[in-house]
Amino acid sequence: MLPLNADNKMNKLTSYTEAISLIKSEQSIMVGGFGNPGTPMTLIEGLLKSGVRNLTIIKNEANEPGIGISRLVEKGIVRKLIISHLGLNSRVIEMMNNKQVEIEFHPQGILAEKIRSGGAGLLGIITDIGVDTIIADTRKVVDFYGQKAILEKSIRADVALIHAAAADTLGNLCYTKTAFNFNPLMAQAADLVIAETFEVLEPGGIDPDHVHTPCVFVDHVVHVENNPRLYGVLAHHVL
Amino acid sequence: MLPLNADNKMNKLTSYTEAISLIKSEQSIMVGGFGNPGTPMTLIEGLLKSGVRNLTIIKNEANEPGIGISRLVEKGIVRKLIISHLGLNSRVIEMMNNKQVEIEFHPQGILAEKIRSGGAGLLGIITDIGVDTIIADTRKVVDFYGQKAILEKSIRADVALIHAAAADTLGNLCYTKTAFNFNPLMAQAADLVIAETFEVLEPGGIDPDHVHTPCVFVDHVVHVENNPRLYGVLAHHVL
Amino acid sequence: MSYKQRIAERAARTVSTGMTINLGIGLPTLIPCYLDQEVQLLIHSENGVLGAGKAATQENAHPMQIDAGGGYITVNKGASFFDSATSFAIVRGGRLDIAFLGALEVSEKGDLANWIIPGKFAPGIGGGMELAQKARKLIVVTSHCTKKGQSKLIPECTLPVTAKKCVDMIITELAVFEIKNDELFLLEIARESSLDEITEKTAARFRIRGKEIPEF
Amino acid sequence: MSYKQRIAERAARTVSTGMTINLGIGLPTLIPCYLDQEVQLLIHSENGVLGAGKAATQENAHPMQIDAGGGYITVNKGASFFDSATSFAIVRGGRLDIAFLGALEVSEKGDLANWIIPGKFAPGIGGGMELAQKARKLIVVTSHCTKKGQSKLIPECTLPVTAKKCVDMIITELAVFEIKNDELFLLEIARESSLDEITEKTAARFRIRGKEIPEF
Repeated sequence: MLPLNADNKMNKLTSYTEAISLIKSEQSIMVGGFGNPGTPMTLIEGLLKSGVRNLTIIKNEANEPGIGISRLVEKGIVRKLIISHLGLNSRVIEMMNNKQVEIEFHPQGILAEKIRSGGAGLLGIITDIGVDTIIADTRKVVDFYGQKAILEKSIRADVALIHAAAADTLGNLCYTKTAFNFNPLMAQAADLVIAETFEVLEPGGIDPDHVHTPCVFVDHVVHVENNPRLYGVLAHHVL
Repeated sequence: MLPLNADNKMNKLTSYTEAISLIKSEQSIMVGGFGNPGTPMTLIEGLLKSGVRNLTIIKNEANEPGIGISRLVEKGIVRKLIISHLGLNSRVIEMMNNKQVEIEFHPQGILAEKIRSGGAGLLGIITDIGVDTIIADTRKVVDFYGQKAILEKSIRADVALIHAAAADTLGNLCYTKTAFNFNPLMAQAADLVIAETFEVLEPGGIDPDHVHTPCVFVDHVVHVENNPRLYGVLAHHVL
Repeated sequence: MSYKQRIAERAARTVSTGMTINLGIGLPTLIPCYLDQEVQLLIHSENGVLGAGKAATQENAHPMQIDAGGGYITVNKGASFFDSATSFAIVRGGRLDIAFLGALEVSEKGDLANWIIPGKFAPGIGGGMELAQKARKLIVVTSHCTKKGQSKLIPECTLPVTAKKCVDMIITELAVFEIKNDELFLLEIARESSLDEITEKTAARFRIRGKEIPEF
Repeated sequence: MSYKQRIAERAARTVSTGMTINLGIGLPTLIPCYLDQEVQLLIHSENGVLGAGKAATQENAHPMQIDAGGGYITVNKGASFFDSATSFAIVRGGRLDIAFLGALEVSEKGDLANWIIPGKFAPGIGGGMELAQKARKLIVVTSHCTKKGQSKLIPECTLPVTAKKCVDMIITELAVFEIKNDELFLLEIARESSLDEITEKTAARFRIRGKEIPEF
């Protein structure tokens, strides 16, 4: 691990403890990941132990029972989930049905675009997805050049927790395999962006053509261990 | 160069002549590039010689006099330019002033987003850029959650001409340096996508993490020569 | 052969070389097992991969490489990984030749309901709404009837729809239907079934073209 | 030292370590020449690069590596390249600590006009509107007066604006101004100039804080 350097504003390598201490109760928090890949498991562990509560979490899904953000929901520290689906998490579905957590569903790609739009400094997007369904009942529906359309508002958050395959000390990130998913979008869409990574490189360690998230979006890089307990293959998903 | 294989639908390597023959008069054509980098110079040469006319060209800028799409405009085969600026092209500015070519200006990042939105299957974007300026006079201005906002419609085109640093025969593309610019956006936003490249690889030749445009968006890959006359350093821009 | 395998085997024959397809969770993921070896295609999974290969085994499963259902996958040469915005740009941009989805109900005009049973079942929307609305061809692969024996093909959906007029083809263990211009046509009958059985078990009105109905 | 160098030298002192800045075409591109060697910063260019370095020479110019003005550039370690959507996500997302732009007119409330003189000069919008509207701090670097000797700082813009109330600071060869809460303040006077000269050549109303006005 590279030395932390508080004097150098260009060095974003931050200790795990310090990074977690920046997250407060009542905040809205975007969490990368689609299933296990790209879910910032170590940062979530930190959040679990930090004592924060009343969180709004924005994520693709709620992971599976006992894993990732499901643990935050199960602990009762999540007030609201803004999410695409809960298909693999019967425990959170039950909590939703019991009104122990508020859920706001969006079509998956629209959730992605709302977040991307927030990160891109746009106010929102215009789409025809869902115009003929019950989701239109709770959306702003307009006529757009003769076509029924939904105006979807951008989403931004106080904090984004990102899992990157590698980072340099300036905060440039790259992702691998199916662990991209929501990470590059969320990394642009929050006021405080904390990225965990297994590998920290010196500036120049990532080919400038292969940077997936330019460093300007990232506030803190946290070097974490590739702990098999958190990041290993889930046996029940192997054929 | 790899062999062209008409029998294999998964092999998108196409001859220069055949690719150019697919472009017709009256079509709308997106052209990648910002200055020289990323401008598909060889495909533009082909267009210049092909006899097509009455084109609508969508590009960041009109290159410089005698270069790239400026040659198409100068030849009089461009009816309309949808563009961000003409700052480096006094010749095209003059043609605009003489009404020899119609120009539609957009803020640069909004032009990028309109194209991206077209490629992403969205109807448009919502932005506050330009709300207090004369451009709002010709836009759809609405109140969006208490804020003055412009509804910008997506742009798609009949054809996109792309310059990629490398491609595989499936049509996966990657870009380099400042030659990304509008290319990855336009590569998603047209019905017919033709990419020229200096380097053609077998499938697997590009690391799946480093593919910038997934092959599903690309119809034809044309292997072109890195001709210094077309792609060399412009002496007048070196300090 | 189970009824699911029967459906998957027939569905596999709708796919040809050069296509890009998306496989919904569940039954659709069986389809690749029945593909002709000669068929070269691209499998898209909405979690951000194009060019997915066979399911991974204990030996080659990579913890960061799954499909949208959570199963570990391999990838073929020429695969690419990307974020969820690009993944759905592929979907909404109309780049999927076929999407295969399951169904709770399909109306005779091609409305699909598969995401919510109000008060009972609401796991969320996921990618289904976009797949249903934007794939060039939407093929529903499903058991012909519910577990209670009720026809899934009905005149009008009673559940909230995923998308209207989106279904192009329906493959069940008994029959293959297509929907053209808001009309349902019976295309093929399973060799184990009969027109009588299909008529009895299908609440939706359907038409037949020509005299002979091919078997599958 | 030319008046442009004088302005660039003063502008360079607004930049400190850790900042991300964007340099408009023309005068702003002179600013890096006057930066303290100790200052570590990121230069963004809207054509898709973060971490631009010095201008390239005949020896190291790469045909695919330019800035938004077309000049060949080098890049520093830790640079990144990206598409135009991401580039303006940086701009509109408020990630630029400072953008430096030229001006045709600046109003005393901070409206900027620099993109069009109707009927005379209309090279298009480019990235200016987004830079003006969304940079955290917008510093105008410009000659104090037009070539015809008219003040560029005026009570109200006469030309179509690029953005309203966007300018935070104005650096000319004669003076440094800031705009706070819709009011223009004279902060510094060039050592070659005087309050009298500035008063004479400035059409906009401005205020002075305290008694002493520092020199630069």
